[in-house]
Amino acid sequence: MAYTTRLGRAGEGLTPLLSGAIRLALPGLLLLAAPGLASAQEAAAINGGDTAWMLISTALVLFMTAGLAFFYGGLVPSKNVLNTMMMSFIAFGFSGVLWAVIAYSIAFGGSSPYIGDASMALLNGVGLEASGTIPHILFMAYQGTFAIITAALISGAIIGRMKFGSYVAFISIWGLVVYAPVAHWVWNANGWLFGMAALDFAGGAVVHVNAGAAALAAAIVLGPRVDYHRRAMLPHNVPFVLLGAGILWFGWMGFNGGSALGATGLAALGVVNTLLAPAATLVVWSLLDVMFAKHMTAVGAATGIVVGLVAITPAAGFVSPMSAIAIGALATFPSYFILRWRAKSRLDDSLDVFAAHGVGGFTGALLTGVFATTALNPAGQDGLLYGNPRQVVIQLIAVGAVFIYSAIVTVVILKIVGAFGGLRPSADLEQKGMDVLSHGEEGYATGEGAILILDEELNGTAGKK
Amino acid sequence: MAYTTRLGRAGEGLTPLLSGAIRLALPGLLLLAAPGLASAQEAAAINGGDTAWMLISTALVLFMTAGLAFFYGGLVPSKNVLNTMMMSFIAFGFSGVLWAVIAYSIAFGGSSPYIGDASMALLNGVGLEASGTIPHILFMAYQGTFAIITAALISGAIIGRMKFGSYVAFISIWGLVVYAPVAHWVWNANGWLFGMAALDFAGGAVVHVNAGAAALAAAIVLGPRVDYHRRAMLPHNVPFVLLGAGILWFGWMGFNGGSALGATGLAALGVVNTLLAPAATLVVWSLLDVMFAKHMTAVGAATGIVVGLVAITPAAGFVSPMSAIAIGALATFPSYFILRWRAKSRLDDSLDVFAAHGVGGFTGALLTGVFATTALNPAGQDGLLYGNPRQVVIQLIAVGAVFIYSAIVTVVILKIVGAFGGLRPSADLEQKGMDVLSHGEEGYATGEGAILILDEELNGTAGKK
Amino acid sequence: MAYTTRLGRAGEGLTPLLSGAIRLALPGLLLLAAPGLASAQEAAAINGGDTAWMLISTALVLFMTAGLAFFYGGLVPSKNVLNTMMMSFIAFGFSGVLWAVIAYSIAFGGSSPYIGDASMALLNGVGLEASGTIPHILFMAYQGTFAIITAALISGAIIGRMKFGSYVAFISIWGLVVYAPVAHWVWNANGWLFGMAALDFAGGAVVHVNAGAAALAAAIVLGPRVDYHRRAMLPHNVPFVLLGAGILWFGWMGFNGGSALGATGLAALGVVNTLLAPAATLVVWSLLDVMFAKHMTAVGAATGIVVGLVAITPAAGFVSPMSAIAIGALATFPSYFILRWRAKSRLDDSLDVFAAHGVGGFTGALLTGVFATTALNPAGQDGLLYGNPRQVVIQLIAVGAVFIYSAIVTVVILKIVGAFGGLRPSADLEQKGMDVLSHGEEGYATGEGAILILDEELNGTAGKK
Amino acid sequence: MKLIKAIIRPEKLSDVLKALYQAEVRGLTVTRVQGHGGETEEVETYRGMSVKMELVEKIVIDIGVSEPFVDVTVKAVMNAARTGEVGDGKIFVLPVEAVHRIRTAERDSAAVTPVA
Amino acid sequence: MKLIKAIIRPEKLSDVLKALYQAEVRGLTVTRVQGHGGETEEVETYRGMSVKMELVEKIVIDIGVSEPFVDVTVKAVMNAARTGEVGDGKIFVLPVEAVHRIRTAERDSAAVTPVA
Amino acid sequence: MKLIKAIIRPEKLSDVLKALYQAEVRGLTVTRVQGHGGETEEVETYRGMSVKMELVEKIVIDIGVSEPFVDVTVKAVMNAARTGEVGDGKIFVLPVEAVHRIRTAERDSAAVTPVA
Ligand SMILES: Nc1ncnc2c1ncn2[C@@H]1O[C@H](COP(=O)(O)OP(=O)(O)O)[C@@H](O)[C@H]1O
Ligand SMILES: Nc1ncnc2c1ncn2[C@@H]1O[C@H](COP(=O)(O)OP(=O)(O)O)[C@@H](O)[C@H]1O
Ligand SMILES: Nc1ncnc2c1ncn2[C@@H]1O[C@H](COP(=O)(O)OP(=O)(O)O)[C@@H](O)[C@H]1O
Repeated sequence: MAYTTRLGRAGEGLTPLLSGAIRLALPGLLLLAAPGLASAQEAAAINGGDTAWMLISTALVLFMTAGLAFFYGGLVPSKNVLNTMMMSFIAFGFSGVLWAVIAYSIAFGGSSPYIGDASMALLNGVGLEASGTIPHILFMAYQGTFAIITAALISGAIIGRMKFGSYVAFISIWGLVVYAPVAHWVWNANGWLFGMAALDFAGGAVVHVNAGAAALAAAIVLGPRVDYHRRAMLPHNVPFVLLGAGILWFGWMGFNGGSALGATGLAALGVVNTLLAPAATLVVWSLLDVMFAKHMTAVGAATGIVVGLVAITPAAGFVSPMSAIAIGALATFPSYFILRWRAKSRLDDSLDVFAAHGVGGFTGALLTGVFATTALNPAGQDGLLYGNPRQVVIQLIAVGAVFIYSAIVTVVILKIVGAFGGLRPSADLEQKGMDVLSHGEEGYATGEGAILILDEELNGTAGKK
Repeated sequence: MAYTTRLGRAGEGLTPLLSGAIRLALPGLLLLAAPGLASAQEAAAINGGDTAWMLISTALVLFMTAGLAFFYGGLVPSKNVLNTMMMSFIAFGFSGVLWAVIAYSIAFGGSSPYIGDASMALLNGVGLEASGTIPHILFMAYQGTFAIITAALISGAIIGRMKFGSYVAFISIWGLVVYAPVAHWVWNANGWLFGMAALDFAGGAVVHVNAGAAALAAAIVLGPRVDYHRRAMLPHNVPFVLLGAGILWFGWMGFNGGSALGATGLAALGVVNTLLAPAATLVVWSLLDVMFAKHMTAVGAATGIVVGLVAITPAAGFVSPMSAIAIGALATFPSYFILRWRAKSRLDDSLDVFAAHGVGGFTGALLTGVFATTALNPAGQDGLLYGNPRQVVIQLIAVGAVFIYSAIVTVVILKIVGAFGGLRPSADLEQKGMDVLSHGEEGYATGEGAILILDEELNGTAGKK
Repeated sequence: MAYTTRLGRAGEGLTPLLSGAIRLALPGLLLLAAPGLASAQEAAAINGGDTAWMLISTALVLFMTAGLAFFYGGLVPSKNVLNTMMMSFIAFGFSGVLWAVIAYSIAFGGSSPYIGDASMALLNGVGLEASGTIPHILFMAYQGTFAIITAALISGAIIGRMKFGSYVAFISIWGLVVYAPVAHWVWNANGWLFGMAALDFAGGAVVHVNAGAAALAAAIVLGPRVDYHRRAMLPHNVPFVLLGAGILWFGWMGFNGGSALGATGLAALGVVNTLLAPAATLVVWSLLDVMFAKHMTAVGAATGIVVGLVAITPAAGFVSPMSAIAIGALATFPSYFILRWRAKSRLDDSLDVFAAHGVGGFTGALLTGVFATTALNPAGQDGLLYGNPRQVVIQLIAVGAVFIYSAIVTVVILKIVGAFGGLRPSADLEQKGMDVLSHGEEGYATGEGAILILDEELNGTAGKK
Repeated sequence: MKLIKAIIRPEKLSDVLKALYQAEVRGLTVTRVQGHGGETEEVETYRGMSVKMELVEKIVIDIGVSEPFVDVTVKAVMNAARTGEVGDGKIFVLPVEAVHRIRTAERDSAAVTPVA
Repeated sequence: MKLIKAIIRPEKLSDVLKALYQAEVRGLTVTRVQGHGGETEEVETYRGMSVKMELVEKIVIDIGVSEPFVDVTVKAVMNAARTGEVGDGKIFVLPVEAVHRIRTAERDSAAVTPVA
Repeated sequence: MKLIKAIIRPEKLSDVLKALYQAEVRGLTVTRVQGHGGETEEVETYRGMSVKMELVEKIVIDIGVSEPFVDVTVKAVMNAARTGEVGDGKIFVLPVEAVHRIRTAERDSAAVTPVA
């Protein structure tokens, strides 16, 4: 599509035209090593401005997962705060290492439309050479930060009731068999959704619909917490929720802006839309809150910001700023009402990952097919409003395929992991809280009545336990 | 002035010379579209390094408003923490959307010396074309983050005692009739203060004196909280105050450094001065604290850092690093003592927005007129120490005009808003705390005795309420 | 070594080759002003992309010290939270101002192999001219942020039991007589360790071994807290510890990536390694925690991340990403077990600065000598695995020299400061907590029973006290 | 008049409150406390330092009742708070000489009878 | 000896403390608690989940006094803590068998008389 | 049965707990409180506003014991909690009419005897 012809027509002036739909193809192409392309690549030297922006974008997306830990951690009771935060932090380790070891190659290697290969396992052949206009390893690391946060996002659905070891095993496997292949479909030049010209600038489908589907599946497989609907689960620290939302918004500038893979007009478009869309969502969400909750709530404001960020993610590099405001405003409604329904339903998706990320990403992807315009991004597509209704269908197929695959495979993985280690702790332990029981710590210890013990004692006591 | 002649003398090597006094003129000029200039503009292509720096600077200034929410939120009792933080967060939404819709055009459009026009309403004509060396929309967004935080700054004067709906209405109107015109005066090529060659690199007058004046006016119009001087208002979470100060300092690098509008020597000067000036203020503030409070206080350290950041804002791109240290040190005194006096006065500017931002910005603007040198920034002016005493007078006129206009119009807006929705909640509600009453939430809920209710019940109870 | 010859062979294409071992030489060389070099310097113009990256890197490293305040502050009881956080924040002021006044010149001035001179005191001759490809003042400021955090790191060893004034005096002097000279040894072109071609990309020796040695010495000189081993010291806010770890990791991207002094492939290598090494440490640390603490602990995760960041610091620009994973994994063991031993020992290095930074930096420096390869960084050296066992010895000499010098001089400074102001408060005051006693504040005041007083009363009461 | 002081498990609070409303008890005061008794102690580890937690989170409910209400109240709490595991808690019944309702200056049983 | 246990509104604490000092009461102990009584309950909403808050923040003041002081103390609290709205709280007067001052091992009334 | 209410310094808690175990006292309940007495008050300053802190952190230990245990318990606390400085605290001994162990419905002394 667009891109290859473009390259055919000389690899010149590539960066400004890079689009979500094509950008991630580059490393893939590198491996194809079709001579013509290869040389075109060699031609493209590393650009300082682009590299500077991608360096900081990588740091920004990394920081987002810490922000997510606070967004989630503030929403749970204090007895579960560490368990909740650790579910995000541990992804830095396991998902991060696995990405370099093999997942990157599964996502961006190979020429199959469905899955990559092991050609770049252990970062084989991933060095300082240019991928587009930035070093290839930087591209790899930037993508790695996406893999980390996507895994962490799922945890919101099952916080406070999953064995930690099983959780770690689950997200590790999930990153390899769900995230990496889905990224391959959408972002690799050979991916089948990529081939359909589905638009997903920064991961509306790959990250958010994907995580939302996995969250929904996980919430159903694990079932509700023991006292669900018997006892209210209140946020123990709303300022932490706001801190998380603030860090997420800040980092999302690198998430959406960095998806231009350079310090280009496209990156500017991504950043501007990432500023305006959530602002619009925040306004509409607040007004809905006044109507339905009688107040503008702080938790609502934080939630609205995240929903707006999710919704603009697939569109950020394809739509105009005023369209971004429209997308942010429109995307509020489905998430808001599904979230309200969920609270009363039997579905204990505890932190509403499905309503915020699944539904938000879905809405955003569809609206991308409505508002996209090649006037701003020639390498993208025109949407419904610009005379191309077909794009909406393509978008629907893309998110639908990702949703179904992610949900089904998530169930399978959880069943397998459950068969080995089990998924849930005993009911009474769950009620006492996960922090002490699965981490041996308290979030806010006062030290009263805490007696230091020597190791021999410890083993004694531990035995008693 | 300087700038046009400069352009006359060929538009070459513009970026390194861009200065606070001229930089923001560019978009305005774009609209004037005087052919000579226009072509000079077309000539100036988008620069990757400059764009990279402005992308991250936009993200940094956005992050500052979240930091402000913590700086303010930590200083209030826990019963008001969410109300206080929401006063910052809600500005993201309303001020952010309004900026794109119309305020940007009011600030940077038109050719009148006093106010812009609607030529860029709905971002009409604001696209990916170059403004200076960065995309025009990026310039618009960067300026938008300034509008957001300026509105949020005001809230510190009236926290814990203003109806939230009226507050939202107030800052929305204020952004249109106070912030935007004042920005036009100072930063638009046709602005009357700009024409006087008043120096305001990153918003000492536009942001800080402006917010400080509005805060003073608001504190007077609303009057003191019900138990002012009867009951001490203690900071419920000083670590949050330090977190806010840390985030503000971090973000301020983009606030002052980004005001160079490029990754230039001028940006470096801005960043270096933004590092050194607050460091000097922190040292002097701590020593004054030892003398007057018998201890180096943490709240004092956080306050000192902010005062130093405010003071260097107008000067950052015009003075040498050693001058920055001098400005930071000198600016400590007026703010420190006015803040001490205020605590004992009848003026309930609860979080001392006037003392920190109004006075700090005033001092900084004057000292800019003292220490500025064209040796470092040829597009700036020389100050008193460099043989140009007149500059001090110009600075005085600039901050004076901004202060008077902002204070008066703020009073008018509040009177009008008050006439519709009222400004203050009933005294007993105010004492119970704003979080539960105007947001229906607690900052730190324990969940004890919290009973889940179905909607029908809810309406029942709510009726009772 | 490598570098000068390189410059001999035309100063062109310098940036991509800049390495930790040579980069910091530039300003030093500027002063040598050997005509050939000087002109080579003039030749090297300021580069926008490089400057953009260094601007944000400076902001990132500045932010790290705020992160450190939370990492440390969360680990202490709430009665000491402000005192602990202030020990980091006050470094912004005193260490920051002193850096510009004289320390920068001591570190990077002069031609002696052991110490700089006063040639750049008061930033004399430090202006907008290029140092490498960025403005000289920016280089100065970037280095200043390192001096600030290194001083703050030491505080972890003595929190909760040092007179604040004496602490301020200590770190101020320490920055001049320990940090600056050590930086000169390692990073100035004339430094004796630099001359030995010791590799320290971003400060494994200069920052971490240096701070670790000072911490060990300080812990011994001050002795254990009064109730050490009688009463458990529990972290009062583990989420703060995780916040600190998150901010540190985020900022460390500028710490290690920025040490390339440009937006180059080398910076990308630094950032990628800074992502992967701590990820590996986090994995191994968690597994060790399961074996020895029976749980994956959150405090352990945060600690592991920091240890991994420390270990990769000296190596970041010299080793491959897979080597970074190896270094991160291997560096876990010594720190983990020394930390466990320390907890039971007589050594009250309260927050384990020695185990995390001293030992972690030591391990990292040695492993740099094992894994370094000129294939990725021609200006570096080959390590043991690449046929140059000698490098390990050089690394050993470097860290050994830094450790011994830092430890000895730290003892001397503390003895002198102690002779004047004393080091420890009285035992009962220490037990009551440092916040109220040395800062006159509480971290989390509730306001119950707080009575406002007028100044005359105050003096009265204070007298009584 | 008596003051009933019930020490219970935090996770049982909602059940106990429900039971008390059914027993027509309308006024009570709740305090978060920490208790020590026969329960096995948790062990926590922070950076290699292990601590035994000798105190467990508990809740105290203070209820002022007039004689006739004592037994029903005690029974209500007892049944609602029981799990059968060590750690269920205790109920203390203390004598009271006088009770005043601050709002109305009513005394004794009048002071604790439901408002509505 | 008696132990006076007053449950009051948090916002009234400073007034009550002032009143007690004027009544020459020098020693007391304050506890943050949550109460349930006749007050209408706040409703809070978090992400579409509505909860009724059945407990309201209150403060308990414990004051050990010798007989002669009982009435003045009760009166002082009663007047300072009253707003007239439901929720003002209660005062319980409990009998005490012995009071010891830890510092001096003094007993009973001696143990509670002002130090100065 | 008696209820011993000891108000002590927070920093003395661990010592008192130790002393109580040695005195064979196995069950107790701890509450964080704030006290006012003869101690000199701290002055804190926030942004030029100075406040006198009239309340000091204290800990209350409630111990239900049968008559024979009263004296040993009081003594144990008294010795362990004393520093000799103003602020050491008080011990109140209150009469108790009944004690119930929720888990077993045992009454009075049976309800407070160690489980093991
Ligand atoms: N003698 C006592 N005095 C005061 N409180 C007590 C006493 N004994 C137990 N408690 C409280 O009751 C709680 C449960 O007591 P415990 O002995 O552990 O279980 P059980 O009552 O089921 O035997 C303790 O945590 C403590 O708070
Ligand atoms: N019977 C009781 N036992 C213990 N505490 C009570 C009792 N009744 C009321 N309280 C306490 O007094 C507070 C106020 O009581 P409430 O009935 O709401 O108002 P009022 O005392 O004005 O009628 C309650 O929140 C609760 O803390
Ligand atoms: N009359 C009293 N009633 C209740 N608590 C008291 C009383 N007097 C003192 N206390 C408590 O005991 C603590 C110490 O008392 P204080 O008079 O300061 O020292 P001392 O007991 O050594 O004379 C106070 O902080 C308060 O909590």
